[in-house]
Amino acid sequence: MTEALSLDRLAGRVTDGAVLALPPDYSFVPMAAVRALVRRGMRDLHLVTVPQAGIAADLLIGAGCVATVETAAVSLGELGIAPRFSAAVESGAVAIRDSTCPAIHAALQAAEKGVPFMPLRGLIGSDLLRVRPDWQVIDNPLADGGDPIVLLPALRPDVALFHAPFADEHGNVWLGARRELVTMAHAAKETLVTVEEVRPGDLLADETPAAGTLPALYVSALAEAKQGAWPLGLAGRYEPDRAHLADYARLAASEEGFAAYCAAHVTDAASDETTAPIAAE
Amino acid sequence: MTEALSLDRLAGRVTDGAVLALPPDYSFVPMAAVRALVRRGMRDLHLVTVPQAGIAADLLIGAGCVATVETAAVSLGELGIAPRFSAAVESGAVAIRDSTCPAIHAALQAAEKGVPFMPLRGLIGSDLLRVRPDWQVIDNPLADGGDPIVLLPALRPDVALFHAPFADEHGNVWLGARRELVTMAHAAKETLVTVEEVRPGDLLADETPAAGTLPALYVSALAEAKQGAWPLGLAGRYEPDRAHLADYARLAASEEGFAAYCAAHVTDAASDETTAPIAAE
Amino acid sequence: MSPEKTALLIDVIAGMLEGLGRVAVGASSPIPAAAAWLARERGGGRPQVSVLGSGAHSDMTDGGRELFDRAGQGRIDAFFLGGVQIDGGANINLIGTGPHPSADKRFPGSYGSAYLYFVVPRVILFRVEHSPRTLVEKVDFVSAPGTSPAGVYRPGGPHALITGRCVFRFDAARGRFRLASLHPGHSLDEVRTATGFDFDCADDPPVTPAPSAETMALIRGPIGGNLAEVYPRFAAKFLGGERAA
Amino acid sequence: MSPEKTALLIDVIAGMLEGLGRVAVGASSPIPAAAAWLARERGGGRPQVSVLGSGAHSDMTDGGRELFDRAGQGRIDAFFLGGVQIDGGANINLIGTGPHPSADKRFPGSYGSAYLYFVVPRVILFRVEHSPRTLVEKVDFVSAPGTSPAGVYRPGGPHALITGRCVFRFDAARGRFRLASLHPGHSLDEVRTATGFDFDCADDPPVTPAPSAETMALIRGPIGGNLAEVYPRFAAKFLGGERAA
Repeated sequence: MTEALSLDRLAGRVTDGAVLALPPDYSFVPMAAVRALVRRGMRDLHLVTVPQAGIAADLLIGAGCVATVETAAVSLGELGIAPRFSAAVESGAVAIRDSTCPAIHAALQAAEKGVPFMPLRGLIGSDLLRVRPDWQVIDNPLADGGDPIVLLPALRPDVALFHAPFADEHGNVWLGARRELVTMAHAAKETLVTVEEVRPGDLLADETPAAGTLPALYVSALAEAKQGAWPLGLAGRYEPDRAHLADYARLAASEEGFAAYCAAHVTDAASDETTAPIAAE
Repeated sequence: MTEALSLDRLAGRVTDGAVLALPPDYSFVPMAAVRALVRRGMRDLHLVTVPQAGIAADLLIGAGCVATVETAAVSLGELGIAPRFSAAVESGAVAIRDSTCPAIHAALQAAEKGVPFMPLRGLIGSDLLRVRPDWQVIDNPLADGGDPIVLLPALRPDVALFHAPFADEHGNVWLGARRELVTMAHAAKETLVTVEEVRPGDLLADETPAAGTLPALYVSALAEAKQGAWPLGLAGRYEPDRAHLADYARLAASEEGFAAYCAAHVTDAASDETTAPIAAE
Repeated sequence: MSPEKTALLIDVIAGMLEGLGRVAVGASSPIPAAAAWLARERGGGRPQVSVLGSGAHSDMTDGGRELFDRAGQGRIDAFFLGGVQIDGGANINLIGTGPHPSADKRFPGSYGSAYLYFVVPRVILFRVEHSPRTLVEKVDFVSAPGTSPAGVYRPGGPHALITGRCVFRFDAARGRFRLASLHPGHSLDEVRTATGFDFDCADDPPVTPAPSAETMALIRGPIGGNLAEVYPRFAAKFLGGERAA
Repeated sequence: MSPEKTALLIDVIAGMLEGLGRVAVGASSPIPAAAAWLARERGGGRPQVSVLGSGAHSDMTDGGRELFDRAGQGRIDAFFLGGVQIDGGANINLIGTGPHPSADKRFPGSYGSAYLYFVVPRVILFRVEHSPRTLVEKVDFVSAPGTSPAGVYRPGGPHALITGRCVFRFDAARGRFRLASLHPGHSLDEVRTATGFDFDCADDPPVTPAPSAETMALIRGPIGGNLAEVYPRFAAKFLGGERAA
């Protein structure tokens, strides 16, 4: 069942070399947990962005935690390219497994359904097929021939990690319409979640919140992290800290600037001090 | 966009010979609309139960509306076999396409994703493969050989039909955690929905109801039908009419009894008289 | 069926769920559901139990496919299946008797059996009626096979068959049932006569132990409460007025 | 870019969405979003518009995959793509310049282009920067190809390319762009010099018409309101203090 941990102990459930799935920038990004991973000096992570990512991936890459990035895109959005990501790909410091958004969704759905692959239309003629030898073109066995289609192998992360507005005392996590996180959790071996707060009661007991709830069955461990998505926003709760994000984009443009950013905002756990272990059930 | 119709006109959107998807007995069954279909004398329907059905399918089959039933099971649950279904299969009056629950879900997901097939584990060695020549066993192209797996063709209903607790004035329909209906609607060419009531406002404007809402984009037409699931229940709103269902099970055991049941409860639209057209937007 | 026999079946099934992490129970299955709840009471909350179609006792929020997806993910350790016919190779038939499609007697259909039987590690077959009509030499239609050839993906399969007369364990290597115990009041000869298939058996099979007083208290207490909520008609018959809805 | 040019681009794109049923717009795409809203205003509510990552302006409730599933279902009639490089065959590159994987200059990645370009009937390419650096003879990496051989499932593809200098239409049969109009103040010679690929062209191409007063009123009114809500920084720059957040 769901364990209640401190932020640091939650981060400690991720092991070096793990296949770690992270949400897109618009969706419940676990920034406090990402900083905790950096502080723990993680190495050789295989990041899977579902399907794209921003500062969370850039921070982990810049800090040297990542060996491989599997992604449809890493970018800072309006603030431009993700500088540590781009630099690391250019220098070969990280291996890049380029993908495309629906392929990442479909490959996670394959793992969710316990099937070894999922077909996907499109893709044929894209150089992605050239750089993804694990994707295979077959002739659609259900057609009369001459209908090529791509099969994507199932993608089963070791760990799905995200931040949610709240959980209940049983470990059920409210995700609203962010169902890419539901699929991530179904597909992953372990799911680690930080939340703004733990509320009393049972989210599954009432049909309205239940519709947006990930059952505790899938949640390996929970930690409370107030403002846990900061400097990103949490839709309907707090806005992105745009000034801070712009600072990040500016500083991370150089290795030195990135180191200065980390020294100021990541290395010292005090920046996530509002984070306290929640009471165990 | 979503049209607002009377119950009878909604039923009129289903044409003879259509592939019609219906929900399981525990999930928002459109009984008032099913009676309207019987009154309209529908013929040659290809019923798809998602993944199983009860009295709704039995009624349509008994009334001669159905040519083919594609199903994982048709039963009256605690009340035993579905008598008109069993009789029609035994006599050959309907063609049966036997399936299994996850195959129906997966084939609808294939249509939802716009792919021609979906793989599914299991099945091999089941006689279902013998009676479903449209299901094909291939050797998993991503393995090293010797890993047989079944491919199911995408299942794209002409019409998905169900009953929901409420819709908003824009045609967004609240389905809660009944996501098999979301997939049905995504997969189907048209979706027809009856609702207990139409509420003012926008279900998508607030994140909590939005999580359980089918966007109007998928909803071709809506009709109001108070107690529209009766004699089945609507979870959290009204209980099944168990005495009536037991009467049905008893009467439907014979053709004559079934005719008497229809004369008393189906043929006369007055039984669904509470049903009024809702105001158009 | 007598309340004593019902309690015995609940108890013997619960014993097979001990130590598991997660158990799912199909719709309209009060005895397996009661067994799963009993195992959970005894295990201090483990196994986690999902009862389908039971409102508050379900914890699924991804629609009807979630049960099957969970099973495919390896998140369901035990499930229950029945059968119009079950044969000596643990093949099960939920479709009907006679030739397909125009059965002599058509039953509802295969439900999820053709999938779950392959992927759930411990599938418990449960059929109270134990007669040559239900336990046959060869099923008329294989909804789901008891065993699979090498190479077929099959992490799961049959574990045992519990009937109103006895308990069989399934030996996957031999592809045969072995009589594990006779319920009190039933004899080996009677079981042989009532069984349409050949099975393995010790000369003097043990008797299925009756539920302890402690177990009976749990069944009458918290388990009965759950039953009354989810299966009121069953609970009223089984537990009498004390638990009638 | 001047507010006049921005309004021109919004207007010309909106014209390409007329009569369509459903248009989706990717994240961080204020000009395409404004064009879609403008088309909707003019069409009396049609096309229906989904703007990704925009909170209240999104109508998706099935997670990040819903856009792609909708497109695969044929429920999206038009979408927008850009490109680090776009070549004369309408191949687009969103990954970067130089060899893969260690690009000379790495950009974010292919996003959903390798799928949407195939299944959305009317894909509008939009890239303000019109230079030999962006419009190249041959892209360094094909994120998504402009055309596909017979037999490849491809109900969709490129419709037009709008830049800061002109409008190209794509001729799928010839696999080439054709200059459709030059924006006011830009010449054919200038466009030829700025374009790295060969394209078809009439001798005297028309000028992209400036937005009407009515269109400008819509852009300053309801469209500006939507922009201010979803893209406050863009709206402030484009529309000035009157719409600043």
